[in-house]
Amino acid sequence: MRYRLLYFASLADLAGRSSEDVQSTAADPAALYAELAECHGFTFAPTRLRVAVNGAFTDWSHRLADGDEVVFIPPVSGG
Amino acid sequence: MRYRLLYFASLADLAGRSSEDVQSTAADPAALYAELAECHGFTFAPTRLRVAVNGAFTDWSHRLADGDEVVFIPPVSGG
Amino acid sequence: MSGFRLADAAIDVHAGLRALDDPGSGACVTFEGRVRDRNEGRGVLRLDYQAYPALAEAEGAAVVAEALVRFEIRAATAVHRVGALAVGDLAVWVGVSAGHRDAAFAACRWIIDEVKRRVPIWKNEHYVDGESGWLHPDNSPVGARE
Amino acid sequence: MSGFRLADAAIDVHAGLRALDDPGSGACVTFEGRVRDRNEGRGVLRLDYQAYPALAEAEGAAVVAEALVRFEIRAATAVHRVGALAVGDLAVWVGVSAGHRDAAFAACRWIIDEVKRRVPIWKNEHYVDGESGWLHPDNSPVGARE
Repeated sequence: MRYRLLYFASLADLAGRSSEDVQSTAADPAALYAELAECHGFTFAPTRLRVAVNGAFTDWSHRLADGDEVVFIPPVSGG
Repeated sequence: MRYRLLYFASLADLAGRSSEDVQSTAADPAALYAELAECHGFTFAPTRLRVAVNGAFTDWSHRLADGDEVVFIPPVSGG
Repeated sequence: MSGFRLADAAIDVHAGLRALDDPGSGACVTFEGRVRDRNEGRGVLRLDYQAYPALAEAEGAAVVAEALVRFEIRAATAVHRVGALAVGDLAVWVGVSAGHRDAAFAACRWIIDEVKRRVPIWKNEHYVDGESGWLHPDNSPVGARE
Repeated sequence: MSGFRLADAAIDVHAGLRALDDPGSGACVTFEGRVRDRNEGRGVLRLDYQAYPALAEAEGAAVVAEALVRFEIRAATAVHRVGALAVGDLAVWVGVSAGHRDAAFAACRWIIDEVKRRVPIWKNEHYVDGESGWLHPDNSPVGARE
């Protein structure tokens, strides 16, 4: 399936991009993150991240659909 | 002795004045308040008031001197 | 810039805030106390605040000075109106700046509580029904109706 | 008038305050978070804030909506800057109005804590020594230096 990825903060630095479209057989965010962490050298354990699909927080076993926008959210530091 | 009294809030309403000079043999604020409460119809028990002499809080047995400014402070309600 | 003052005209919140600015302050907490249109179910038209000025200023300054010792803050200011106020008018303003927000929140709250508890200022509420009266700290009327 | 927004230019505190005014509010508490000149002993030159805008706005709005349910308040607003900020610049502003001060203080504190904990915004600090890095919520650097 085709997914739209957005990257923020240190994940964007490591990926060297703020977004990308990927083809993947991953069916949930957990599998997709494992793939992308391998590819981009992400060091965060998934337990330190949150995941959002199509602009809403969801869980790591969320069933992904073709065309979904998927974002891995590093620990936030606003304020 | 001669004392300068200032009155605020409901004590000023009851006394019908915001200040007065009195001649009194009262030697401390406790005795002076008893005298003035009688005269002006003050209903506050001394335990509900604080007392200030010459612009500083003090206690009811403070030894008064001729010319002192004495103020009985009703429960405050600022803010 | 820290301190306490009585104000006989509208309090300038903007000037108060700017006086607290400094590059080491990450947090600033302010409290505004305004005249409400109701008190315990009674419609309020306006208020008069009366102060014993010399002692109010000394006691208010003591509150702020104590806050600067008690809390990890960099500056604190409190201003209290005296005179006639209408509904919506600012009656009291407290501003505290600090390195971090814990101290700023705690100190701001402490200062307004102490000002209300200790500083010789009295509120006379004028109600929609024509009555008026000096208030206790617990907001029940004092004086004539005791 | 309640809500949350991201701001890409200086936050207008005055407009925020005025939007909270209403005759039934006796208490207004505000929090200003500013860029400090130091963080944990390191000199700070400037910051960049990055947000995931769609989710930051939804999550910020959820925080404010929850505060309106949790606390006896009348209005609450939070604004967070994004982009490049200098030392002293206002990074986040929270304002809460309520009938009484207990709720105003509690809600203002709760909102800033939740915004910092939940809203997808990240801070990149640029230090006097030339280094820079994305921060964790506990203020230790993340990313390149992990």
